[in-house]
Amino acid sequence: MAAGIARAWGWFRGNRWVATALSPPTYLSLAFLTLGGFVAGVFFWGAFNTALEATNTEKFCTSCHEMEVNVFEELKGTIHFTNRSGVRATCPDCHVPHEWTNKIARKMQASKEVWGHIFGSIDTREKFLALRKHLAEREWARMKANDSLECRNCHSSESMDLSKQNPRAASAHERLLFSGERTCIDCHKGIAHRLPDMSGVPGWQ
Amino acid sequence: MDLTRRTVLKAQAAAAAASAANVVLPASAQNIATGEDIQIQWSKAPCRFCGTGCGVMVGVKDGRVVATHGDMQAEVNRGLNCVKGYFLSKIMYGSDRLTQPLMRMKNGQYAKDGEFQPVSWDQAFDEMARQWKRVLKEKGPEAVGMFGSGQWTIWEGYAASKLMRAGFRTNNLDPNARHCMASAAVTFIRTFGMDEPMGCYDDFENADAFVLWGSNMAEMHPILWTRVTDRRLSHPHVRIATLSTYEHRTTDLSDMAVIFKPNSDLAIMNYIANYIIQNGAVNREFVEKHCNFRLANTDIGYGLRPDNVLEQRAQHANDAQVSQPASFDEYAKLVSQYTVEKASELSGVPKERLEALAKIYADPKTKVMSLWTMGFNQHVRGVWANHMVYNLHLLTGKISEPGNSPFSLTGQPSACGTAREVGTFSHRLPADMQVNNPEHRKHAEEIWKLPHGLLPDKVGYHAVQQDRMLKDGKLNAYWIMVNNNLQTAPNTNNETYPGYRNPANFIVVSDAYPTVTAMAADLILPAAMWVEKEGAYGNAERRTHFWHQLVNAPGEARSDLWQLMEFSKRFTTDEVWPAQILDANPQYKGKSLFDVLFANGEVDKFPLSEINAAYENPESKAFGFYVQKGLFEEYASFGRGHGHDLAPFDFYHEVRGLRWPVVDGRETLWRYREGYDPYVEKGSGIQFYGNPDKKANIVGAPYEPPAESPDAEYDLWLVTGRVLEHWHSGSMTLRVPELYKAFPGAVVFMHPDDAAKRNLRRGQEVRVISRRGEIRSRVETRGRNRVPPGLIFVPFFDASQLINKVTLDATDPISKQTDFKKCAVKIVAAAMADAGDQQ
Amino acid sequence: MRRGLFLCVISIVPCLAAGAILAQDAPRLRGPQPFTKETPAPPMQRQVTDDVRVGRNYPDQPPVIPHSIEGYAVDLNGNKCMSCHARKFTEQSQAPMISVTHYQDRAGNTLGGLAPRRYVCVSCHVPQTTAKPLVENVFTDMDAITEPERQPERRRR
Amino acid sequence: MNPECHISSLIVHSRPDRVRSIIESLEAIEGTEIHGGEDTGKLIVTLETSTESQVVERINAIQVLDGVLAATLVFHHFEPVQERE
Repeated sequence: MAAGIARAWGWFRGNRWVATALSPPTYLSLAFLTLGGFVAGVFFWGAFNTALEATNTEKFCTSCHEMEVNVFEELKGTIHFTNRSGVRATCPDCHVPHEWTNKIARKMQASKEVWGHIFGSIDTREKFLALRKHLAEREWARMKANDSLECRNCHSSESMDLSKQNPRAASAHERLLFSGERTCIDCHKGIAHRLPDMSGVPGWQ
Repeated sequence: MDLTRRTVLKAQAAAAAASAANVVLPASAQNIATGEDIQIQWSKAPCRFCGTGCGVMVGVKDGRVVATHGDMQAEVNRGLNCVKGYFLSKIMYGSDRLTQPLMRMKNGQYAKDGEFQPVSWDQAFDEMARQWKRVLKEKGPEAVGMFGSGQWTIWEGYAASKLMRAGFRTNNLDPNARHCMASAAVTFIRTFGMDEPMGCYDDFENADAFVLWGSNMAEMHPILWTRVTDRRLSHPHVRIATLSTYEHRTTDLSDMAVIFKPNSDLAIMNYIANYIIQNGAVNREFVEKHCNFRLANTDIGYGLRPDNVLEQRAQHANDAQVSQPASFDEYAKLVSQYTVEKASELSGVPKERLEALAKIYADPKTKVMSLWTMGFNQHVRGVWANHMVYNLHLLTGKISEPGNSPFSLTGQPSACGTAREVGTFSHRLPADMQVNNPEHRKHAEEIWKLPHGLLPDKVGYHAVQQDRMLKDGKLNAYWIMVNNNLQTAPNTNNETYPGYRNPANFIVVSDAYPTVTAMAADLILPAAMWVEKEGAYGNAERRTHFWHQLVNAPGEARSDLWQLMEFSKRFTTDEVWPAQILDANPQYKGKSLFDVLFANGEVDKFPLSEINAAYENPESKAFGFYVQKGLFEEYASFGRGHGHDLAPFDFYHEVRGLRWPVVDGRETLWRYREGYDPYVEKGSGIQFYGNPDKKANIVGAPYEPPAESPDAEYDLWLVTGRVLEHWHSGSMTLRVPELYKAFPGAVVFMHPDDAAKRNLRRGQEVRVISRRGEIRSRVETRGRNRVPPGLIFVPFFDASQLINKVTLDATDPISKQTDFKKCAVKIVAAAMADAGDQQ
Repeated sequence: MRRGLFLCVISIVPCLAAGAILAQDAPRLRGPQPFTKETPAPPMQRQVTDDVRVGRNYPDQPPVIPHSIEGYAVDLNGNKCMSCHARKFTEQSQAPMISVTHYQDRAGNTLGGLAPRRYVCVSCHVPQTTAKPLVENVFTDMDAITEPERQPERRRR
Repeated sequence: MNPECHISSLIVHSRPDRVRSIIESLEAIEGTEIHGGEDTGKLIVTLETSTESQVVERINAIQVLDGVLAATLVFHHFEPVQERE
C-alpha cells in the first residue's frame, strides 16, 4: 500500500507537465502569468460553479431514490409544489442557503448524504421513517439558527399584506413574527413534508 | 345571554345527564322557569347511516326533530357520533322532500313518455296494480321483481320478502346489499355454515394488532375507528396495519401501510398462509379438531354477460361455487407457490413489509383482529378473498375469542339485520335458509301458514342480473325501495338506464327525495324515512336495535311497510297463485294477498293497545293491529332455537340493542366458543355448529387476474368509493348544508406525476373515459387520498358526475357482487376532448 | 311558519312536474336530465378561511372549522389541530379550546389531555367551502320553536 | 377573549351513605346546581362557569370529594355572553 503511494507520487513528480508546473517560471512575462492565472481562475471557478449549480437543482436532488420516493413524493401534495400562481419551491430553495459561504458549508454537509446514499442508510421507507425525526430536527435547527433564511428568500415579513391573510394568521404574524419572538419554522413545521414523531417538540402535544 | 336562555340550557343539560344516568328528574327540574314550552322529548334511535349502528338520542319538539346527540348508553359509540351522525337532525328537512305520488302522465293518463304529475295514492296503486297484473298475466312471476335495501327496517324487508316470494311467487327480490357485502355473506355460509361474524365490537378493546384489508375505516366507519385508535394510542404495544391500493386517512394512523397493486391481495394472503405453514405457526390441534380443507374451482370468470369473451373462455364460469375436499398437504402445496418473492412481485410491496405483516398473524401471542369492507367484497374474487382471511385465522386458531377476530364490516345500517338475517336476497329465506332447499321452503310455508308447494324454488335475479333482464325486456314490472340504484349500479348508461326507460317496463321508485333513480322511474312514491316510522335495524356485530316513530312524515309520504302492505290488498290469490294450488287448498280462494300474508292470524295477533301511547304509529292504525310487532314476532320464530334467537319484541324498545343469539335474555358476544355461546356443547371448547360436522372450512384458491387491467390506451386503474361526509349516493347528506359544503362535489384523486404527464393540473376539468362511458370531473392532486401513480379514485356520491357510467359490471362469479374497485380508464383534458368533437 | 313551510314544499311539486331544476347545481342531486346527457363538472369550491365561528344548530353539534386545514397532520406522529386547540396552547393561539367532553375516555373517566378516542378531529369537525347549498334545509332549531322571535333569519326563504 | 358562558352537566356517582354530605359540598362550589338523583346516588349536577378550564377545575374538585365514585361530564355548551346585543 505504502509502496503503491510512493510509486504514484514518484510518477506524479516525474511527469513533465507537473515538473514544468512546479518549477518557477524562467522566461514567461508577469503579464502572461497574471492574465493566464486570471483566465484559468475564471475557467475553474466557472466549472466549479456550474457543478455547484448542477447539484443545486430539484432534478439532481431527486435523482437519488431516497429523495425521490420519500421527501419529494411528499412535497408533491403541498402548496409549495402547486399553487395559484405556479411559483414552485424546489428542494434547494428551502434546503440550500443562497449566500455563498453558507451554501458551501451546506454542500459540505451534503457530502454526508452522498455517503448515506452509497451505503444505503435510508434505502427503504422503513429506514427513512426511523430516521425521519433526526433528519427533520437537523433542518429545523438549521432554519431556527438562520432565522428561517430560506423561507424569507421568498416570504418577506416586510412585504406581507395582513389584509390578505386570514385573521388568525394575521394576528399570529403580528404578535409573534414581527416582534421577532418566533421565526417561521417555529410554527410552520411539516408544510412541505410529512412530520416525524412530534412528541417532545415544543408547541406540540 | 339572558337569564331565560341560561335556564333553558341548564334544563337541557340536566335532562341530558338524567337520561344518561337513567335518573328521573322531578318535573320542576325538567322545565325550570319557562314551563312546558321548552320541553324536548328525547328518545333513542340507531343512526340512519352506516352498518356501525351507533346510538343517537333524538330530541323532538312540536312534532319536529330539533336536536340529536350521541347516546351515552349505547355500547357501540358511548356518546360519540361522526359528523354525519351529528347532523342526523337535518336529513329529513331538505325542502325538496317528496310529499305526493308522482306519475308520468299525458292527457290525464299514465304514459311512459309523459311528464311527472302529482297523483293520489289510489291512482298510483291502481296503475301500478294494473301494470303488475298485465305483466303477471303475459309473462308470469319471473317478469316481476323488486330491488330492496339494507336500509329497510327489519319488518319492511320481511314484508317485502313475503309479498314477493309468497304473494307474487317470484324470488326476483334482491337488496342493494348485493353491491355491498354479498361476498362476505356468501363466504360466511361457505366457511361456517352460518352468516355473520363470530366476534363483536368488544374485540376492539382486546386485540393487539388490527389488520385492515381494503377498509378505510377512518372515513367509512369513523366511530369504530375511534375504538381502534383509542386502543392503539392508549396501549403502546398495539399495532395497526392497513392494506389498500392507495394511502388515505386510515393509513395516516397506521403503523404499517401496505399499498398493493389491485387484486394482488389474493397473493399476499396466500403468502401469509404459506409463511404460517413454513414457520410452524399452524395451530395443529385446532386445525385437526375444527377444520376441513377444500380447494376451490379455479378459472371462474367474471360474472359478465354470458356472451362476453371472458366468460366463454373461463373454464368454470358455470360452476364457480364448487369446491372439492382436500387434505392439509394439498392446501399447503397450493399456497407454497406464493413465496415472498412472488407475492412481492405481484403486489409491488417490499418483501420486508410482507414479512412483517405475516409475523403479525404467525405470532401466537398477538391477538389479531382482521377488518374488511368494500376492498374485499367489491372484488371479482371477493369470496376467495374472504376465504383467505378466514384461512389465516383458522390456521392459527385465532378466532372466536376476545381480540382474535376476523371481522366483516358492513356499509348499510341494516345490511345484516334486513338483507341477511331476514333474507331478502334472491337466494335466501329468513335465518340463513335457502330458496332452493325444499326443506327450507317447507319450513317457511309452515310458519307463513301457506299451502305447501307455493314458494318458488328457482333462485331469482340478483342485482346486476335484474338490470340486465330489465334491459333485455325479461323483467317488466319493477319496484325499487330505499336505494338509488341508477347512481350506484355499475355501467349504468349501458346496463341500468336502458332497462328503466325500456317501453315494455313499468318502474316504480319509493324514496324520500327525488334521486337520480326516482327521476328515471315511471311512478315515484313518497316515502317516510328514519324516525318517521317505527323501525329496527341489525348492525355489523349482530346487534338488533329498535326505535319508535318520533315525528310524522311530511305530506302524504308513507313508510315502505305501509306501501307494501297496502299494495298487497290489490291482488287476490286467484289472480296470482296457480289454480292447482288453490284447488288443493280451497280455503285460500278469493282472499286478498293482504289477508293471506298479513292478516294470517300471526301478524295481526297483537292489538293496537300494545303500542306505547307516547308514540305515533300510523301504519298500525291504518291496518288495525300492531303491524311491526306481529311481523317481528312471526319473523323471529324462524330463528329461535336455531342459533338466531331474538328477544321478545317489547324488550328491544327498552334496551340499546342486543346481539343475537339472545338466549334466556342474554346476548352472545362470541359465537362458537364455549362459555360465551350457549349453543356450544359443554366440554367441546369450540364448535362451528353451523356446519353439520361442526367444523369450519379452509378453502384454498389461487391468485387470478382481474377482469380488466390498464393497457396502453386505458392506462389507469379506477377505484370508486365514499367520502366521510357523504353517505353512499348522497341523497340525504347532500341536503344537509354543512355536509354539502364540507365536500361539495366529486373529484378525481390523481397522482401529481400522472397529472403532469398528461399536462393536467389541480382543478382542471377532465374526462374520465372507459370502454363503457365517460364523465367530466376535476383533477385533485392533494387532499385526504394519496393515490400511487397509475391509479385514480373517484367517489360516487355526486349525481352530476356519475362515475358508474364508467365502471365495469363484472362481479364475483360466486357472490354476484360487483367489483367497483377495478377497471381501466384514461383521462384527457375536457377542453381537448371538446375540440375533438364539437357539440 | 308552518304554513310557509308547507307552501314552499308544495311549490316544489309543479317544478318537478315541469322538469324544472331547483338550484343551478341541482344535477348533483338528481343527475342530468335525461340521464344520458353529459354535464360539465362544476369548478372546485374555495375553502372558507374567514375564521368566523359559525353558530350551532343545537348544543351537541360539533362546530364546523372556519379555516383551511390543508396539509394538517392528524397521524401517529402528531395532531396539528391540537397545536392550537389544546388547552395549554389556546391562550397563545386564541383558538377555541376543545370541549371538555373531549377529555373523557370511553369509560367516562376524565383524563389530563385529549382522549385517544377523540384523536381524529376531522371525523366530526369538517371545514367548509363557499359552495351554496343545493336546496334549502328547513330544519328549525329548538330556540326558534321555543321563542319564535329569536331567530327570524332562519325561517325566511 | 370575549366573555363566555359555559353550561355543563355531570352525573356525580356517589356512595349512597355520603349523598347528604356530598350535596352540601357541591352546593358550596360556585355555579353548581343539583337537579335530582339523590335517591339513586347518581346526582344530576349542572355547572355554570365562564371558562372551559373552570369546568375542568370543578370536575376535578368534585372528583376528589369524599364518597364520590365518579363524576362524568354529559353535556357541555358554551356561547359568548353578549350574544343578543
